Amino acid sequence: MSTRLADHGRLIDRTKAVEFTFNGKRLKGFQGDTLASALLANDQLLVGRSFKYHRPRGIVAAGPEEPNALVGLGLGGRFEPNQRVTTTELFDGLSARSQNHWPSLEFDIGAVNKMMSRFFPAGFYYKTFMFPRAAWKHLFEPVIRGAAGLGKAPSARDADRYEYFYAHVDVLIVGGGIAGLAAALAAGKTGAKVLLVEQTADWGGRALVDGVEIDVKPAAEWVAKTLKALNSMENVSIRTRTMGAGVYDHGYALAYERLSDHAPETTGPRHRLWRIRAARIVTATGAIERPLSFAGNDIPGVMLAGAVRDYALNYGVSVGDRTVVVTNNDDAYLTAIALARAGLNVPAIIDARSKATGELPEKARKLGIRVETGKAIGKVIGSKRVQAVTLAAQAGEGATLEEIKCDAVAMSGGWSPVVHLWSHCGGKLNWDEDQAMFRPDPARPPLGKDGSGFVIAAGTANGHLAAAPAMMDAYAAGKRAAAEAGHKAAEGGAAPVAKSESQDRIEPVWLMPQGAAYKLRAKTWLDFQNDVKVSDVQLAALEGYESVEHTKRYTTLGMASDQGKLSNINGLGILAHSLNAEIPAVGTTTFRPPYHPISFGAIAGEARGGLFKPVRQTPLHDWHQKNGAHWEPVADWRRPYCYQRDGEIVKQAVTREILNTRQNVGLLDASTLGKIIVKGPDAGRFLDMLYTNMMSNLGIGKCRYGLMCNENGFLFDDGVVARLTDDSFLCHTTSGGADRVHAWMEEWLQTEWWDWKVYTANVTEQYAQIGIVGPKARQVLEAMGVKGIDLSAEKLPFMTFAEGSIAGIQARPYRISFSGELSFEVAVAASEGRAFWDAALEAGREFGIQPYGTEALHVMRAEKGFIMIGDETDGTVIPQDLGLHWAISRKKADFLGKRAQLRSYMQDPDRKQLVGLKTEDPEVVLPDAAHAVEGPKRENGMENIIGHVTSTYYSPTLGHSIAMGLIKGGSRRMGEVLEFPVAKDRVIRATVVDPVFLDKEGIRQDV
Amino acid sequence: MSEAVSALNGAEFNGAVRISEAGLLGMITLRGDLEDAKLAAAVKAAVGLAMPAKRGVRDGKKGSVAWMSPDELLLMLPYAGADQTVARLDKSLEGVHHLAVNVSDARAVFHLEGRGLREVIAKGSPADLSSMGLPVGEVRRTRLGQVAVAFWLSDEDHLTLICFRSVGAHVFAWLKNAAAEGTLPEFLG
Amino acid sequence: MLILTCPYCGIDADETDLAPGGEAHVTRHGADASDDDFEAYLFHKRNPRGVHFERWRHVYGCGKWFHAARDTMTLEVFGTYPAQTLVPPKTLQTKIKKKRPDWKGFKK
Amino acid sequence: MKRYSAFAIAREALRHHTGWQRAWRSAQPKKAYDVIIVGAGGHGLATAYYLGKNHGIRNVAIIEKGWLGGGNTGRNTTIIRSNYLQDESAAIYEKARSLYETLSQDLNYNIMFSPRGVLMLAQTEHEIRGYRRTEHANRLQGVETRFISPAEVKKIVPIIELSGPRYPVLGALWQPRGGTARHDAVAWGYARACSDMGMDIIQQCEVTGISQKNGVVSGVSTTKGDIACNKLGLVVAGHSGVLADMAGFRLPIESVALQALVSEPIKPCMDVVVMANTVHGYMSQSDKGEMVIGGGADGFNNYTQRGSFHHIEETVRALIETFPMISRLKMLRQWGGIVDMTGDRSPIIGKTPLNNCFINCGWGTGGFKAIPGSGWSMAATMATGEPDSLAAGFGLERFREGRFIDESVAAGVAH
Ligand SMILES: Cc1cc2nc3c(=O)[nH]c(=O)nc-3n(C[C@H](O)[C@H](O)[C@H](O)COP(=O)(O)OP(=O)(O)OC[C@H]3O[C@@H](n4cnc5c(N)ncnc54)[C@H](O)[C@@H]3O)c2cc1C
Ligand SMILES: NC(=O)c1ccc[n+]([C@@H]2O[C@H](COP(=O)([O-])OP(=O)(O)OC[C@H]3O[C@@H](n4cnc5c(N)ncnc54)[C@H](O)[C@@H]3O)[C@@H](O)[C@H]2O)c1
Ligand SMILES: Cc1cc2nc3c(=O)[nH]c(=O)nc-3n(C[C@H](O)[C@H](O)[C@H](O)COP(=O)(O)O)c2cc1C
Ligand SMILES: [Zn+2]
Repeated sequence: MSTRLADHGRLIDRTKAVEFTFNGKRLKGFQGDTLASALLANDQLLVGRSFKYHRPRGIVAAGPEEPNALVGLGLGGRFEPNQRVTTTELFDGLSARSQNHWPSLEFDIGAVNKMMSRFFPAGFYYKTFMFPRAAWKHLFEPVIRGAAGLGKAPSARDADRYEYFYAHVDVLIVGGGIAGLAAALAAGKTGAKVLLVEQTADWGGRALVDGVEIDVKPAAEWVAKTLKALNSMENVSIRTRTMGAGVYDHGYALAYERLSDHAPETTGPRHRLWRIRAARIVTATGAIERPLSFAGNDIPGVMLAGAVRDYALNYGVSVGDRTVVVTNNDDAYLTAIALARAGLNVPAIIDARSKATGELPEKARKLGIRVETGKAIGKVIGSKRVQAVTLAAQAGEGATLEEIKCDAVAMSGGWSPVVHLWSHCGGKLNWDEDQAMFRPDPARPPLGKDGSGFVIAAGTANGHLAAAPAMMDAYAAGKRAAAEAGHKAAEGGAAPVAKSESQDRIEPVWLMPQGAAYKLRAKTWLDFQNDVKVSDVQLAALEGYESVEHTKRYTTLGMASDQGKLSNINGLGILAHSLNAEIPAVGTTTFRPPYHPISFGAIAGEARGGLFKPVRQTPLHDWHQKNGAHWEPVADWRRPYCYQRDGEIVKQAVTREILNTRQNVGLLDASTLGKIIVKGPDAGRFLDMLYTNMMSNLGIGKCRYGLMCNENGFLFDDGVVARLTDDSFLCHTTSGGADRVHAWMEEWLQTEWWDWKVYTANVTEQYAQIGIVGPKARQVLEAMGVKGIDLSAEKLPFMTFAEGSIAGIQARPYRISFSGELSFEVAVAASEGRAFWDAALEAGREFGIQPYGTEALHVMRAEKGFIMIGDETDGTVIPQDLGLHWAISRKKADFLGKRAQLRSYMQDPDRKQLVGLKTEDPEVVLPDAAHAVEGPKRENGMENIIGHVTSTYYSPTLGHSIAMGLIKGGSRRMGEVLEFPVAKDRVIRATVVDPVFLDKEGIRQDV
Repeated sequence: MSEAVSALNGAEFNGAVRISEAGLLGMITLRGDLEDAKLAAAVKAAVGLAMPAKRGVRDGKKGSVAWMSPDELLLMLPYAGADQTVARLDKSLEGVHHLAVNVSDARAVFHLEGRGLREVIAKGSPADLSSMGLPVGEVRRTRLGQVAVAFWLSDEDHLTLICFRSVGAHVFAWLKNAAAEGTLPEFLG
Repeated sequence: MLILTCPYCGIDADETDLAPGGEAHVTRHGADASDDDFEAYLFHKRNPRGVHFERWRHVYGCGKWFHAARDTMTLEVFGTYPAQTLVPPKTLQTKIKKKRPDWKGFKK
Repeated sequence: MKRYSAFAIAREALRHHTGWQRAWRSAQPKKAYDVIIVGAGGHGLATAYYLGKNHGIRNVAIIEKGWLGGGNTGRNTTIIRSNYLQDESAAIYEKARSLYETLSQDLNYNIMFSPRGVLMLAQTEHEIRGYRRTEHANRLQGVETRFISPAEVKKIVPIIELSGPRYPVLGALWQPRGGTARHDAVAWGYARACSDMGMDIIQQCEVTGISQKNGVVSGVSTTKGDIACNKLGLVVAGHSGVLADMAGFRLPIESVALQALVSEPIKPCMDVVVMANTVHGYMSQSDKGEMVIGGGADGFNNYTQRGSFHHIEETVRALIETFPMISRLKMLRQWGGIVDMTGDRSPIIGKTPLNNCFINCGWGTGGFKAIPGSGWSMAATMATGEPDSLAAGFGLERFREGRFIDESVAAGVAH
């Protein structure tokens, strides 16, 4: 059984007991434990079930590479599925639940899949479930989907918050083992700005469990000393619990800091996502041990040798009383030796190599451990835990030579440098035949913005498995990184000297035993989580899924939540062997960020809830809010759609607002309208290019409506232009269009007509713009107190403006109208907008003034047949389609969009053109966007669509419905009756009419 | 005039740093050829300051001036004087191609005060907020979260930040969140 | 995540402070253009694997448009320069040629 | 070809799966073919398949520079829908969707078409209008869609948050017969069928040049030698501009990175595809349990299959607003593909300035759903030499004429 040892446990504090629960069971661990070590200390070997066959799964690793031991952690708003127990630090009150089983972890019905597994080889679903056709949708797929997934989906809203942090450094170092520390030291000494991140809570990495000495002292002393030195350097920052998550173009890196996962009661953000810009990135990310491929290698109790050692030395936990070590390299002997020294039984070291005569094997033998060379595990016996292994000849097919009783197996298939971050942005790898591993190819690093390599791999991550060369390499890497970032090393800094026991050559073993029969191969796991076995990869190769990418996708090898950290190289070995090819010729799959999964919360950062996206507010926002505004989002603004009074529904409010404006006077917050000043000797010439009509001949003090098209000829914005002075204009734009139009102007000025003397400024928010609209508008203004302006129709006629003071506020009333009524749009400084609004309400009371919203505005403009950008236009409409020929200058040699409008399709008389639509039944309002059809169906079975409704309302002013639409050849169809099939069995008929429904002569506005 | 109200009417917050909305401030966008001596003279006359260097801010008794782009300055002065100053600029720059416009009401202005202010901003801006990346007296125009801002430090403990008025409330909420007590990473020192 | 140096304000701007604007040095063809020229102007953008000249705007910064020469295969940036030019600066072209001997040179 | 069935699996299980055949032959190029298709993505393979099936043209090579299906076909978010606004689009996407319904049976390869339904959320008034417009058009085009209320949305997707503070869900366009399919299987299934018809699928072979005689295409140069052909089909998505350069013409195409990501697998929690276009994010759950998420495209030319991280942020933010429960899920993997964006964001199918050289490209961010229809139409176009009725609107000449097929007009994005 697995249990807590009486001594050892570098990382735990035995004086601080911590309580937690697993599947409701109350258990105890110590401060410093991971959930993994605490579970093992409580003999909880079985922690989950695999994906496809629901096989019992135990912990195999001690770090983020763990594929099996994933649990649901926490409750309610803090519940999180698929948390690795190996990266979860224990805290008081932690609650964990195992996943993917029903009804219980111990007894899982889904495990029948395992018995059927011979019928479920890789890709079986591509070959079946096709008949009968309906069965896929109604039977097979639901079953497959029902079985999918690991953890449960959270149901509550996340109780935590998250944030970003942007950091700029010369050198980012990822990994806080001795290599990362040495690199930081070397880089730090140059004065370069250095950030060193380590994903775990502790510094020092493997060296501390592997008995490494540095500068003739135990590595721990050097680590402590180095941390002190780094902490004292102002230019160096070091952070634990911070994982290098991804490397992106131009030296961009993500680091994922877990602030409170280990202490959920702390306030403040849970995760902080660092977005780092580094001139150079050093990856000192160490190496990950590989499993060995033998039958039953997935049974709980079979673990990586390094992990067994970690649990013993770091946490004082033995994973078994009798641990068989199986290996193809010397490193695993460290585990056997550590266990023996801790007083545990190691019945045998099974070494696939023909001989093992190095320093470590000799040491093991001296400790009395039996070493069997040239041997293999034939299979593991046991189901929910290991009971024994069979000993077999590695060269054979698996015949049992002997059964060895044991309750744990420590396996090592060699080590793979962690090359993920090196590879994310295109760094290439070489196959190192000698050490049987891929390592970064220094000649093909990821390239930065200046074309030079910006990632430097260091230490074990660079393929230096022994401490001494790893240290030298890392120190040099730190120095080089700083130098390349522009910080020359100070003289004299020599690398610390590390020493570890020497290790003999590894012998790659991709299958154990080498000739394992099908039955064994079908129980030999490669990807523990996704249940991919040796036989699956071989099947893929047989069926022609030969590219490593095909094999991956066909078998799902490496696609589980560990992303193949344990399985990929072994799978590759099997594939290469099946294809009779060399490993480097087969190649790896693509490494993609993140290195290890990161929370969506962290990716979203602070931008959630109220901070999700900014809402733009006018100076009158608060007033609207307090006075019944029913909001409508308009671009990033909020505008009142209408103001609801007590007991009113929206529709009633809109009707009231329209009628009141038409009969008395209405008040409109039009502040969102874009306002751009265009000034300079060439301003007129410039606007002549921008607008379809002529602007340069506009008189000072006058206004003119204008249209703007893009170079494709399509109308994209409109508005009134006012000429302020000889060389300056103020261009109004749509509410959503201000920024776009301003950018459009700047683009042309900067990139095409840069010799024209024009400056622009977007002054949209400088002004509150308030419309006082309706037959009594003039009276209201007068009642507010006007100074310096003659408001009379003669002195301030339609389409002019003036400046002066109204209600004691500096104001500029424009006589422009979007409703067809007498209308003054008054611009005042935004800071005085509220004061002006209040004054208008006050003065207007006796005239029946009421504010109105965007819907009343829309209905009134539609009654007048005015177009609305976004309704009558959709990015494919040219002004000619809308009958706006009068606003297209014939005199101008050119304007933006002119050439495009000459293309054949733009000249087609059958283009869709704007018309008014009057329903046969005046009470019936055409549905928004209803389509008109004509004639018989087309030969492909579709109805012959000839156009659609663009705006449609019930007009309270006219007492009947009104609509506009874009209809093919519409201008030739006056008086025709069109059919709008608006539902399966409902057709609305409407007559094509002039789109101006009210006051065609424009008398009301021109008074 | 007495009824003029700034975007957040002087709202304040005390967290890891102190944040306050600056209230009414006169601001003028001046576009023109910054090399032109006449322009320099006009600026001098308006706020009593010489032309700032590229990305520079200058502070004086009458006001401040910030370099916004190769052909744009932001002049800052008391709110009440903005319109008059625009008129004066226009006058002294007669015949010189330029654009001077009062934007006092188009902006919201915040003051940040305290040791951690660089880190508060670094939670939302991709700009380099280290003292090397942003020396005191240099303006940075960039993004804060999802909105455009400009900011500069007048000394290590004081930062002024300008954004558009319509997003003033959003920026204030954003800053309060970023400046919550105990949330600074202590990276920028 | 690109960084481009804005030639106007000298800032090394993050991609999120910038807005991309398509191919650079495209000649505008106006009202009297031929069908061929006009179609090419609007639609026939260069889309090479390798050296590319393109437009960017320092939109959250100084607001200025500038040009960048960039490799679309490696994202290496050879240089940036003001938008008020009809052809890439000679020195930049020389630099690119040195780094990419296969490059056929700038063609208008 | 030995047929796949439950029966075959049972038979093979008894002999330890040693009797399976290769899904497709590994071919080396012959000297000449009637037709060469460049690009063994979904569109290229489907073109070849229908050339053989519908037109009896089987002396065909499909040339692929990498591994088949490894382009965008192997990296897309697999959304299939046909609720497009414009007649031309609705016709070809609906054709494709209906072919998808029986594709597994046609190919004898389960491509796992899953008509679980596609929801496109309306989160602004403008979007409602856009989707209403599509709904009306679709009804008349014979495409089954329906605009549904927020309450119905909630019933279909219980994990959705309807009343987000910024963009409440105001309704949705619902296409019950849209859904997803297993993307790799689509490529593999077509490849297996093509190979079975005797066509050569030549992988790891890059086309490096296109030769012509008197304005008529005569063959291609490749990294495995020169190969002659009578007709050439360029179906290379993001690399279309490069191939067009070889053939001596220009395309209205720019290649940019589009990204996607998956979460760690969780138990089934969402049985439909949800697209939220206002906030730029869409999500579905795969048969394996990951949430498959896609977002926006970069705005600059790029061939690296890596995109800019800020699009991922934006998408994830949007989806957390829409589905608050995903906040505590984790991103497992992100990747990018190089998509071919045309001037009007609609595809190009048809003839090119080079005689007997045809092109199919420009599917941009949304061509997976079109694969069977596009292959069907491209095959007809290549076989007869003239665009068939589905392809008719999608010719290159439309850019010169200004006759765009613009789908963005109806508030939609094009996935
Ligand atoms: C992230 C992402 C998400 C998407 N989501 C969706 C979605 O949800 N729904 C949807 O319908 N669509 C989606 N799409 C779009 C869809 O993937 C594509 O439109 C579709 O796959 C294109 O298929 P294809 O066959 O044209 O191209 P590809 O599959 O890219 O095939 C083209 C092939 O041509 C090969 N090639 C290129 N140059 C050469 C050469 N010189 N010689 C030989 N071979 C060459 C390439 O290697 C490649 O294999 C998405 C795309 C991406 C990138
Ligand atoms: N002989 C072998 O087979 C073998 C294998 C592995 C390690 N070692 C020994 O390890 C030591 C070398 O030390 P090293 O520093 O190169 O490796 P290391 O494994 O000791 O340290 C790597 C560190 O990086 C951290 N890390 C990994 N990925 C990270 C990420 N994405 N973000 C943040 N942190 C990350 C790890 O948590 C670990 O602390 C030597 O003693 C060497 O002998 C030997
Ligand atoms: C619909 C879909 C689902 C995917 N699911 C997974 C998954 O579960 N695990 C995984 O590792 N990758 C998954 N991927 C991503 C692929 O591993 C891969 O990243 C993608 O196909 C692009 O290829 P590349 O990364 O090799 O360039 C998925 C991809 C798609 C298109
Ligand atoms: Zn700039």
